[in-house]
Amino acid sequence: QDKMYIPLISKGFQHQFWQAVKAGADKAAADLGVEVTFEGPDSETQVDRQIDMLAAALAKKPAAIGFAALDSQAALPLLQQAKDAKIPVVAFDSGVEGDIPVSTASTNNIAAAALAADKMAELIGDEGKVALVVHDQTSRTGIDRRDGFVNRMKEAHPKVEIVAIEYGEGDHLKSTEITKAILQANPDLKGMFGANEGSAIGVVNGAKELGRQLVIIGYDSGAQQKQAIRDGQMAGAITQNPVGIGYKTVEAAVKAAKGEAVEKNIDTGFYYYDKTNIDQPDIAAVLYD
Amino acid sequence: MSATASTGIVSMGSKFSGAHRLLAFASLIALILVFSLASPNFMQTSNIIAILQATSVNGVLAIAATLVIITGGIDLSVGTLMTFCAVIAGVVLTFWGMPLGFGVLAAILAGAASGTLSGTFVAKLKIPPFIATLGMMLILKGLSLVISGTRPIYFNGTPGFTQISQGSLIGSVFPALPIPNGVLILFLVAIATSFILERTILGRFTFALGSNEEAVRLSGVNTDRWKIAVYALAGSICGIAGLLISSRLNSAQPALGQGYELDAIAAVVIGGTSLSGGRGTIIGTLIGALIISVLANGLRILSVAQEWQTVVTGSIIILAVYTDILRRRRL
Amino acid sequence: MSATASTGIVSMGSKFSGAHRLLAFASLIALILVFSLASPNFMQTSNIIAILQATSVNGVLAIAATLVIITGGIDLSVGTLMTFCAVIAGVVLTFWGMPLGFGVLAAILAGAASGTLSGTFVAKLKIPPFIATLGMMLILKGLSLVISGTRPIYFNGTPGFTQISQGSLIGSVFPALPIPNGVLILFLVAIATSFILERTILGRFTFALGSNEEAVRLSGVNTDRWKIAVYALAGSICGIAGLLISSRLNSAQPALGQGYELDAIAAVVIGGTSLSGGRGTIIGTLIGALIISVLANGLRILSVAQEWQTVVTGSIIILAVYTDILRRRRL
Amino acid sequence: MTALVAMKDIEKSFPGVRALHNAQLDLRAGEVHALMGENGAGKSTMMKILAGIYRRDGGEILLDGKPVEINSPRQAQDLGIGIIHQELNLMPHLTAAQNMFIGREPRKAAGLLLDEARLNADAAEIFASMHLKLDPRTLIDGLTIARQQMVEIAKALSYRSRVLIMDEPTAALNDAEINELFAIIARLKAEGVGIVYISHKMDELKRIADRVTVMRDGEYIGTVPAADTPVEKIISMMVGRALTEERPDLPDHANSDVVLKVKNLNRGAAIRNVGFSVRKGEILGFAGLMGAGRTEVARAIFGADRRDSGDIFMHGRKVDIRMPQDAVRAGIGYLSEDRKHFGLATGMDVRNNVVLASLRRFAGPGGLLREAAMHDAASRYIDQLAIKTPSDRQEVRLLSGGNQQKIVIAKWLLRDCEVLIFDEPTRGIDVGAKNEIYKLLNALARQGRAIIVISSELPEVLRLSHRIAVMCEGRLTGILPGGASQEEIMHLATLRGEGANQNNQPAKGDAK
Ligand SMILES: Nc1ncnc2c1ncn2[C@@H]1O[C@H](COP(=O)(O)OP(=O)(O)OP(=O)(O)O)[C@@H](O)[C@H]1O
Ligand SMILES: Nc1ncnc2c1ncn2[C@@H]1O[C@H](COP(=O)(O)OP(=O)(O)OP(=O)(O)O)[C@@H](O)[C@H]1O
Ligand SMILES: O[C@@H]1[C@H](O)[C@H](O)CO[C@H]1O
Ligand SMILES: [Mg+2]
Ligand SMILES: [Mg+2]
Repeated sequence: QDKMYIPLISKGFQHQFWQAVKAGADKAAADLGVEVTFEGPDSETQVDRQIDMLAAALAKKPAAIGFAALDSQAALPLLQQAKDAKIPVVAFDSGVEGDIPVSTASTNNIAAAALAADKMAELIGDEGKVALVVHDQTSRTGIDRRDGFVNRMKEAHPKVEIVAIEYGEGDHLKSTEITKAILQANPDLKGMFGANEGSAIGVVNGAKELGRQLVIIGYDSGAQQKQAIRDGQMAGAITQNPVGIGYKTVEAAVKAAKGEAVEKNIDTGFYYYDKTNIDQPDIAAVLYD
Repeated sequence: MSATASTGIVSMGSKFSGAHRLLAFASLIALILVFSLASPNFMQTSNIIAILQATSVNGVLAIAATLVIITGGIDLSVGTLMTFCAVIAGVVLTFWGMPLGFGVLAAILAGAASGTLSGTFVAKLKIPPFIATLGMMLILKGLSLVISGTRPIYFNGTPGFTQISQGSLIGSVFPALPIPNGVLILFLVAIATSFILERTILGRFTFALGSNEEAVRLSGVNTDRWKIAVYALAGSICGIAGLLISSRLNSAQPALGQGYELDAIAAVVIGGTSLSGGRGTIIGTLIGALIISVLANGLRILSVAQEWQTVVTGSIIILAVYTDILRRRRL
Repeated sequence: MSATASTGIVSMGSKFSGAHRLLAFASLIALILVFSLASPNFMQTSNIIAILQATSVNGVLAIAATLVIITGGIDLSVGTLMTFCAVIAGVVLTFWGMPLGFGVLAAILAGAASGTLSGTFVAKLKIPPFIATLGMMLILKGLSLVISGTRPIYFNGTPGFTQISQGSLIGSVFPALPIPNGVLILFLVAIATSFILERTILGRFTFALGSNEEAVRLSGVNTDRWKIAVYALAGSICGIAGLLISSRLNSAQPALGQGYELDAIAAVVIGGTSLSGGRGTIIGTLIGALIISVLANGLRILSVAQEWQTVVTGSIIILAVYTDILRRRRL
Repeated sequence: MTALVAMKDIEKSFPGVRALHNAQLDLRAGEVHALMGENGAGKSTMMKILAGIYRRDGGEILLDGKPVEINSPRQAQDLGIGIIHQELNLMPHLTAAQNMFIGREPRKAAGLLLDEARLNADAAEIFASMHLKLDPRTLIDGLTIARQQMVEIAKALSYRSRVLIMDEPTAALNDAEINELFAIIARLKAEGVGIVYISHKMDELKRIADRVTVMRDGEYIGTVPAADTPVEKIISMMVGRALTEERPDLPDHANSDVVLKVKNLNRGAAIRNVGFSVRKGEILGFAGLMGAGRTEVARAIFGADRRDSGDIFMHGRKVDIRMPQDAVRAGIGYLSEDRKHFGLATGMDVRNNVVLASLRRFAGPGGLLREAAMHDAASRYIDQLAIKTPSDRQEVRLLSGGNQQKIVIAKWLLRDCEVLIFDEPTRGIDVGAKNEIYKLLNALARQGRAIIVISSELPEVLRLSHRIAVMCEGRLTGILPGGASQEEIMHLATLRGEGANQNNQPAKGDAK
């Protein structure tokens, strides 16, 4: 065997976020001289499809596996199988519950969304109506970002009222229509939070099409979101460090495969960015197009 | 064959097609009424326009699907073909920097080419339409990702591009009616397709193929060629949908599209077109598409919890079609 | 009507149905051969088992869909019904803490009940199957979310539950063959359904309804009742699928399911069952489902880039069906 | 004696059509009661009411003198009323036996399982009683219309009904099968079954009918004894006037140009080395028993089926026909014997079916259709062929069987081909209209068309044909001159074996 092989099974594939993770993984692969593949189901609901991908990855007898579980419990038997076969598992994105992963490179989505809530409250004067467009009602990231935002508002900003939470599958067009209906139903809405890239762009589009001014906070990056922030249509957004997640995941996997010690938790961090800091090098480094 | 059971009903409907067409609006009108009464925010110009605009992409896709369904086929590729055409427009306009007109042309031609291919699979190779267009759906989905480099393609270099869907020609003439071009295009496509279906030889063969293809063939007609033509026309209409959606999002999103076929086909069937072919109208499809968007919009305006929205939408779709069936039976 | 064109070919096929059935495996065998040659990791017990395991859920769903499709209908609700049944099992086992058997029964009964409802919509209210089951698909999707509280329900309180799919009865007898129960159940369901289709009156009516419903009705048969029975049987099979998937995931995932109907129907059609009804086999459907999972697994094993996997899958589905058509034509 | 069935003052309307008005019929046990009338007179509608398929608008039905309500096919069956429908009602994907016993399958294992062996045995028994050589396990799909019709008859017999309605059972049958059917009818009669018999073949009346009831425009005209009522009288009751029969003219075409020439045509076992030619102005009849291969020959010439070998010449020039469109372009039209599957787009209206083969002619620039011209064309044939329809916008599916057949004819007349192949053109067509069609074919011939008529009715072949080609088992066994006798034809039609092959020699009487 010439090159070490490390498959990454993610939660998605086509979203820009996942493509950025993939880019980071590919970069690490090049730097470290290993072979990496990257795969994920079409939607974050398809728990069993992800399991099938994991099974195929195991069949290839990899040196290590990177895994972003849609549902940790569901993956347990296969993870156990990996452990039995002495294939180290590195968890990434929102992690894998349990003690199987040798390392976890993830974002704390709850804290990140709470930060978004704080920023929102600040920008609307700590009172008024806000709404959320979330990408998924049942996936870990969707739940964490929704709850992180909502709970933080309840606790720290009691005068902010959340009037609507809708889910748009991260589909730009659906999220646009959802936003327009929410704005229509709430003429006095002051702010909206879009919980991933597609949702955030949908919120921007919807507000623009209805000609409404409001405070929009997004999540993730992408060319359109960065542009919206520069243009002032979006107040700011949370970004994770997807490229870093991908890179660190592969890095940890390689180490673990070689039997070297790895950090149990790699916090890849999250950041709030807006017009003022978007071009700062440390922020620009974690944004993607 | 299985269509026989329902023939009695359908035939009577067609006799009173004038009255029936009017009545087909009934479910739609009823929905609009209910929502208007339930929320003052529903019946507002801005919301009506929002609903129409939300209908535009699905409406155009549904019109494409209607054509294929009338021939007795099905087209599962409409959604990913739309995306593919959007990506092609992106390549021509953004990657190659060519002028707007070329992008528009390229999208429509890409649609026609893909439709021709699907049509050839179905007509010449006798592959069941479900399989041919399922295969095309996957192929086009993959190709969109490959061609775009799995990245959205933005149209910032072509400022006029967003006007295709978001500008308002009507609004520039009648400022009180700021109807976006996307909606205008939907209606123009509907009128043109309706015209083709009702008045031209292509339209006549579309129905004839769905009614009894073998009889048409034995009448000395080159059925393959006409069938391919129908798929090609449907494809080019998907190209228009591709332009509409990418203009609206100011980007070709290569990952989007799968799943859209179901909404499109649903609009067609809600609109009274029979999946066994030979029967259907564009106006019905338009109504079907409107029912879907009114429902989505209205339930959101009423702040119904999303999981319940789904339940209610499912129930109302069944109810709307049932009401339509009852009405036709009574005629 | 449009089916007439193909009767010549198909009828000849059925003349040689023995040979043909054997040959229908050809595409599958070819795929397996290619993948085995291309990668040493493909042809391994563990991977074969992974493929079979991956087929089990889609296979069972496809069997359910086959029944409805043979009647000339379509069932878009198989995926969300599966989930709904899984959620019901979750409610009975986890929320109410009842013993395993009750959960199993509840899932299957929920499936049968939902199937009965769809069947009633189709048979009694004459709602086109596409619409009736589209409506049901949405209703069930919403209800699963409502009932589960939009959260997965875990079966940690019922340790035996994961055994339904993941245990291995066969393996406990023949340790060299650790075939998971999920796969065993798939084959049992296939055998039972095949038996019902070929040997019982319900099966006879399933084919008869799809072949010419009017003729059956004119023969004095209560077609409605039989049609409802077919949908109910299909529904209870979806209940089994619900048990399989939730046992495999040790959880009822309430949001999963939509989109699965397409894979199931694709397996049916790849397996040679005609969407116009009257014709179809369970063995064909099994082969269709296997083709889909072998393809997915093999392309992954070969580390084909995901966007290209889609393109290749689409092309091979078209090719496989075309090969089958050519072979039948030649016979 | 009280009638077995009495239908009185029956009324029935469909949207835009009054199908029955004051219609009546009484049927005795052990009689064959012929129900006669032109196409669209309401015969089938009347019988569908008796069989529980349609609900009557008015009037009453008495069974054994007692009023009954018949609301479903099931109820009719329970009352002992069976029907053989005019249009076949079979499940093409099921076998003959499965079709016959649908809903009444013998069971085993406490009723849980189908007893397929007994099902097939029961069917085989009925086939045997009909002298029908048919494997009960054959799929309906693979059977010719004639054999499908025999299955329908077998199915009806299996019910052992007291009242048996036969709606044009012989339309698709040849003489041998008709004889078999009549023998069965005689047996049933002896058992006391009452039979309503609908047919447009006048010669059958004298052979089997006891009484005849005539309908016209949905109304009862009268009931007469079959034996001592002249056929002319019945016809005039049907059409409301006397019909004059035109004597066939047998012009000599020996010197006319050969328009169509077929050489060495082969297709599997169905067509073996068939060759013939047709001249300008000539009507060439094709006779033969069921399955002789006449339809196969026509379809092969027309390009509807592929052929293994064989050349087709038009005016001496070889034409390459691979698809029907090639044939039509070369000037050959083919009217199929199976109108429902191959002739009509039944879901479309009369107008569009009439113009279906000529649609391009009605398309202007941009493919725009000239509806007014289409309407004119359709109306012309509605008049000429007396097609009974409320308008040219009526869906073809809603017309009576005979009127549907006329539409297929109209389609090919409008297309105006040089060579026209008519396969069973008068199937299900009433006497009056038949006469019109014969006149029309003669007129077409006089205008210089070359015409091939395939017919299973010998009188029709004899009456129309200038020459008669006879086939047996895929071979052309001879070509007879127009005046040939029935015996000569039957001789050639049963000439089996290799010796019968004409081996591409011009058959007797064929133009040199
Ligand atoms: N379902 C229907 N809807 C509308 N009109 C109908 C329907 N069924 C029959 N008709 C009309 O009723 C009239 C009587 O038709 P019917 O089929 O009883 O005639 P018929 O005497 O059997 O003719 P044929 O000899 O051609 O079979 C015809 O004008 C026909 O077009
Ligand atoms: N679609 C078909 N599939 C299989 N066999 C067929 C089919 N059509 C015809 N045949 C067979 O081909 C042979 C020739 O049939 P064909 O219909 O040409 O005879 P014909 O002389 O026209 O007699 P008919 O009076 O029955 O029309 C018969 O043995 C028939 O059973
Ligand atoms: O963080 C990622 C991205 O936001 C993606 O859009 C959805 O899945 C999450 O895990
Ligand atoms: Mg009749
Ligand atoms: Mg014939």
